Amino acid sequence: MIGFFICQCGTNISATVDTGKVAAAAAAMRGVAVAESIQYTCSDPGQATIAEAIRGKRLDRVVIAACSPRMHEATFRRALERAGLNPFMLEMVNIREQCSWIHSDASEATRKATDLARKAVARVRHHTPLLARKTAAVRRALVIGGGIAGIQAALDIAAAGIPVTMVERSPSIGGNMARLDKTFPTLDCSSCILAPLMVEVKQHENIELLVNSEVDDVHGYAGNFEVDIRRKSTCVDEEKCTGCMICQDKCPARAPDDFNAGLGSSKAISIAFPQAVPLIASLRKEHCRRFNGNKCRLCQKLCPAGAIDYGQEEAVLRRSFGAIVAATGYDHYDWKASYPTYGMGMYPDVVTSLQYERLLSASGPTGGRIRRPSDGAEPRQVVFVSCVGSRDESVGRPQCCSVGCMYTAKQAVLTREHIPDSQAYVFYMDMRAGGKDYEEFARRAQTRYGTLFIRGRVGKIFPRRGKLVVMGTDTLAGDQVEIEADLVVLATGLDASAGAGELARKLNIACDRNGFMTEEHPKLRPVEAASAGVFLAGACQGPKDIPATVAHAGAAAAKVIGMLARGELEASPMVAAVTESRCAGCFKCRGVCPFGAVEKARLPDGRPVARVIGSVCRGCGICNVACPPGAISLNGFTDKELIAEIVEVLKPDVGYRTLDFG
Amino acid sequence: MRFLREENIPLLLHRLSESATVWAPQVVRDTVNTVLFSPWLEGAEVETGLYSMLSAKELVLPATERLFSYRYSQAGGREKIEINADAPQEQAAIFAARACDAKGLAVMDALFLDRSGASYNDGQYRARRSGLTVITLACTTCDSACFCSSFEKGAAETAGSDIILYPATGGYLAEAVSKRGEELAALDLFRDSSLEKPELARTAKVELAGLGQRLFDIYDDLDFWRRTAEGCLSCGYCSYACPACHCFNIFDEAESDRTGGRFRCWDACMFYAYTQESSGNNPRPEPAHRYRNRLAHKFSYYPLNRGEILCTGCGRCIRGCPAGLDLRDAIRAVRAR
Amino acid sequence: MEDLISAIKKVLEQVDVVLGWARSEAAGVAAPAFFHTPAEAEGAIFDSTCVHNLAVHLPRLADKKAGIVAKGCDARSIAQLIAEGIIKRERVTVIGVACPGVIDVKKAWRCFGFGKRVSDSGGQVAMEGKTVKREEILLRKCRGCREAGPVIRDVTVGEVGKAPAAPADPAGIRKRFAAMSFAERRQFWQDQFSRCIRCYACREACPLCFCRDVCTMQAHEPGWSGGATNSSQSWMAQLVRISHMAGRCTGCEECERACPVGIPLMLLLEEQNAVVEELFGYRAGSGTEAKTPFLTFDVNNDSWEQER
Amino acid sequence: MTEPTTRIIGFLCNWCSYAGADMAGMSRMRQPAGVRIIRVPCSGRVDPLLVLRAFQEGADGVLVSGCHPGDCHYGSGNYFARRRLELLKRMLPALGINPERFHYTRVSATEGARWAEVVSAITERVKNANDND
Repeated sequence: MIGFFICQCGTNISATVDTGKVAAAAAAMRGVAVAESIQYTCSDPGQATIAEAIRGKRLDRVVIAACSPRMHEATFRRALERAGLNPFMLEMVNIREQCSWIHSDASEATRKATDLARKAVARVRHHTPLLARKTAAVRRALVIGGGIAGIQAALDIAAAGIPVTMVERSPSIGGNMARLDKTFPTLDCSSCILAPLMVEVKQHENIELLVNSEVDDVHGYAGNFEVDIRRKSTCVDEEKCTGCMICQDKCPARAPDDFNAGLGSSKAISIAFPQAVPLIASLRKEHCRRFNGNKCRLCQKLCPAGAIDYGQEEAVLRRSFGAIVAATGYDHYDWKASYPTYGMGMYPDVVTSLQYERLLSASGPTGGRIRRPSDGAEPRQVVFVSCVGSRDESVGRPQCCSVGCMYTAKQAVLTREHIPDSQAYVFYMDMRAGGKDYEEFARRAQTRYGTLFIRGRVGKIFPRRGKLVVMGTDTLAGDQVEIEADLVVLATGLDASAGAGELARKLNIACDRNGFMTEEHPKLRPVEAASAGVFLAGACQGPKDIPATVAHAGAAAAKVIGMLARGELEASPMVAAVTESRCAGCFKCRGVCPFGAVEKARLPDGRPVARVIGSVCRGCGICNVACPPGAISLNGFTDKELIAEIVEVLKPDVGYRTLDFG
Repeated sequence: MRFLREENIPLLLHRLSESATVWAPQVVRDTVNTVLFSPWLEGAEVETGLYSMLSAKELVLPATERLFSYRYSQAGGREKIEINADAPQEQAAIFAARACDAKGLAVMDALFLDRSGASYNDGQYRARRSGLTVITLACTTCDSACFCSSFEKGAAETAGSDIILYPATGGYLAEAVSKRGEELAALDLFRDSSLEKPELARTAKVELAGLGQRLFDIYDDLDFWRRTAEGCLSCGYCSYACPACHCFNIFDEAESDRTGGRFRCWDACMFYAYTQESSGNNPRPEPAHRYRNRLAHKFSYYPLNRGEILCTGCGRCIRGCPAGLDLRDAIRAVRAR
Repeated sequence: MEDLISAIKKVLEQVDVVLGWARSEAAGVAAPAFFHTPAEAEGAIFDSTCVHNLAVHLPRLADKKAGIVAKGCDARSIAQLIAEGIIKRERVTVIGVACPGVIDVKKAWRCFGFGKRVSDSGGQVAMEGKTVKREEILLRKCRGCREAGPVIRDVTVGEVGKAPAAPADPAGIRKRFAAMSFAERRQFWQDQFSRCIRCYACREACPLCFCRDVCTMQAHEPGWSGGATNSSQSWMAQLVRISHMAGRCTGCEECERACPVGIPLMLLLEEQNAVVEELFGYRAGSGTEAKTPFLTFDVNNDSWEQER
Repeated sequence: MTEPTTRIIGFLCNWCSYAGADMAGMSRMRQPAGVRIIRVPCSGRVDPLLVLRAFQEGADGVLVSGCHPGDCHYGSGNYFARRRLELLKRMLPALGINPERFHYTRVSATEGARWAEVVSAITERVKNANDND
């Protein structure tokens, strides 16, 4: 017996669809014992009506015509369950998003709703009760990335007593935040607030920290991921190195200073930065003399701990995890190739905002004194250019970096604080200061710190008599502006960090068109990736400032804790299943399965058949199509159910013409 | 005897088609030499040189027939199912059937139309059969697949026919076998003749005596059957082409959520699905089991139970077998075993 | 023939059975034969009436070691069966034969009558005083033959060469079909499939239709096509088969040859094979390692994907 | 009832296109009323035979819509679909079905506007498909 309930959704549906008429049509459909039009099916009284009918009319199947199943399918499944029915004996008809809201002709919309109702009634007849499967989950989480997002997530998860492995590809955790001088809008010192957290990660009994490591491959599924972690060779024994820095001091080979964003230089063997965690040296072979044909073994000779091992090899560790947090952060937009009129990097005194952070920082290459890179002079006129590689369709970066306005304001303020007689100019497009105390801070940058804000894009930067001329338009005044600057700072936008796309593929999750990893729902599931058991923390999901990152990472941690706290997972039963008597044993299903969810089995008579590992199957149904005898079938989306839908929705009715087919 | 001149054949077909659908062997368009019995339309060429790929049985036992249709409706909580049984009304005539085809009809008549009423009497079959006129073309030639001479009357078999046409110079001698045949022969298209019946074809023979018991004796020798059937692809052509095979399957099929019907369709014991049980068990899992059944049913159980061999020697299963199997080889092998 | 017989005898030393052809006395042409003993192998023949693709028997012999005499086109089916893992390479010994093209036996019977022994030499096919030009009676696939020799073979008999000729259009059907509108084509297929009797000879004769006993063409569930034999249902049932042959059909024409009611199935399969080859550069049966493009591909390293 | 509706069966993947169609609804984007959507988990679940079945049952057109390349919730389902459906589209003329009646496209969860455009454009194309060509 089928119950049919159509929702008026106030007037959202009933304004266009004659719900009474659809209900009357449904009442005449085979097996429909009750057909009712309800004002709000999702409301308590609405659900009560359904539950009452289930009990009173002994319904075994329910069709609800209402909003999108993506909205309320879960709600109504629970309602069925509470009324004693298997939750999967439900079929929803989407007559709001896909009918009443997109049609204005009431008779057309009503006819369409009736067609859809007929198809749902035919389909629900083929539904079978499905039971959610429970599988044991590994009680350990993997956090990929050791920036502030990863640190926060790891600490929160570890605090709940769940072991965490943190994988960081660079020699130290800390990420981009460790390079910042001060943070807006409070101007507190970035590394002062970050360093204690970094140390806590290192010392936490529930956290295993693997630096110089990357995720090589990911197998398995929510609750039971198998992850290969590649530990790169650094020629330094982490156990032995004490971080004394003798090797770095004595190393004769210069190397770029990554931490200082390319300003200044470092050594082939070095410690990433003074506050690095772990405080361990690492050797970059590409810059080392020994690895470039020279006989130098200086570091090995001088190391008091005997930690240098030139023959150290890469290793791959395999670990099991129940959940994975991606916290891979962002990279600053590489502007040089795309902005030829800004000099393409030929002018040393055009620096990026991150380089400027290092110039401002007491731990930076200039010891916290602002000096321009070309001649070390203290600049007087500093021009900031906003939105470089941000909100710029012409370079393929339509997105807002969401932090540029604020950090530029902060850097302008810090410029005046460092050099009181300096003048900062900011070319901006719009001032975006949406956070708490942000607008006040941005305003102070103008009023108290005398920063001049010019609304407009910079057209050109070129050198003239030892200065840089910045030409732009002041769109408010409608004038061309020309400023002679000593130093130009480009506020570069944020890209997903290099390799994020590749990692996403390994994790089987999607990236948006800007390369950021996609959350499952933009509002309701902002930290869940579309792959079960994978969560997103921080800027890998989209540009964020520090408070938003910390909040996002905390949320991801909460989801991981929620998932792993119980030790077992409930998985959707809408997975593939094999009817063994129909299986021809060709294993085409196994060949197409993206998740390795099909295994070979043998029947007692020796016949080989396919078998689905229910907890690995994710329910895509690719196998269903690949199976020639139709032995493998996706629960909830069987051929039978889909054919029933096709046949019924197309049943010739008044006013339809049909294509005659063979 | 009566005589029908060659040029009067179209006139006869025309006359017949005024009150019945006339079926005649014709080469199917777009094919190289596929001959089938198909409804004859004015002016169409009748192919009497080549044998048709299928027998005439579809006129009495169609490949598919709807036994009834149903329509479901529901109003005010009351369910209603209307059943509409479609009894065949059709009048049909078959022209240029062969003696082996006609005999096939006679064999099936005995099964489907037990006139004594003691056994089964099939309404659908009866309706079709009683509306059918069988005009048989006697064989004066044959090919190497024919083996009707293995049976008592050979090409001279008259069972199942209403009228038999014997090839003669300039036309056909006509011999009425039934009352309906007599009515036909009385038509003005025929004239009296004193010609002698021509000598009929003598086909290859296969010895059938004692075969029924022999098949019983070696029934359990599965290795033998595996060897005998090893080339068999297990398709249903031989059964479907056979004038005497009559297995069918009845099933209900929904055409929509509210309408559908009950169908009777040909089925063949060469199919795995034929004996598939819902438990999953299949008593005839291998082609060998199925091949054995087909042979034994034709030449052993059926004759032992009903006194009639389920074979008329038409040779279709030999001519058309995609695997090139020859039923007679199997019979010889059984005898030699 | 001596070479073939001795090759079969040799192979029989290592295998349980060799699939080949022997002359059928009734049909006057070759019929498939299973040689278990050297004595049986004495009857082996190879001539232009050896049309059957014997690879069809290999899946059912999967637990045995089998030898098989194969023409170039048959070898493609064997290679495809191996590539799909349906049979194992090490269990099959292929005796490749030089094939000058095989004749359309139905057409021969049309010319000479069923059961007349046909002789084929010097560009002429003859029997009892009647002759026909060889090209006229060659099977369609042979007239467009692209096989230089069997793609997979362990033993070779004869000079493996090629049978070059232009593709034929028996009964002019292709030309007529090409000129039809969509509606006419639908009608065309409706007419063709009105003859289908659902004997499934097409499926059983197909070397790649390995599902056989569990084939969905014949199943009431899930309802691809109804069990009632009518034009529309039979057409759909055949489309099920054709769809499952995508990227797998080696074009051996056995389904069409087996069809007792003469439905031009190859019209569809040839089209499908041509589309697959055009899209993916893939011909089924081109090797034992070949990967069917509908089952296996690497999105990042696949030219078809890159172009899109 | 006025003019006969051009009925198009739309197979939409749950994660991208179905959500995109919902998005179009949430944005109240008017669309022709002939599309009947059948939800599938992934375009990789769409058996070409389902498309043929829809034509057999009298659909005027069939539309399959899945995720953009790289966006498949299951990684590769849309690539499987693309291969299978491209072949189907090329086969349709031989089956006597005007390929203008069949389309496969990609609409993401955020492309409500695109979905509305797709529905309008394809309805128009199906309406204009001439079977006597």
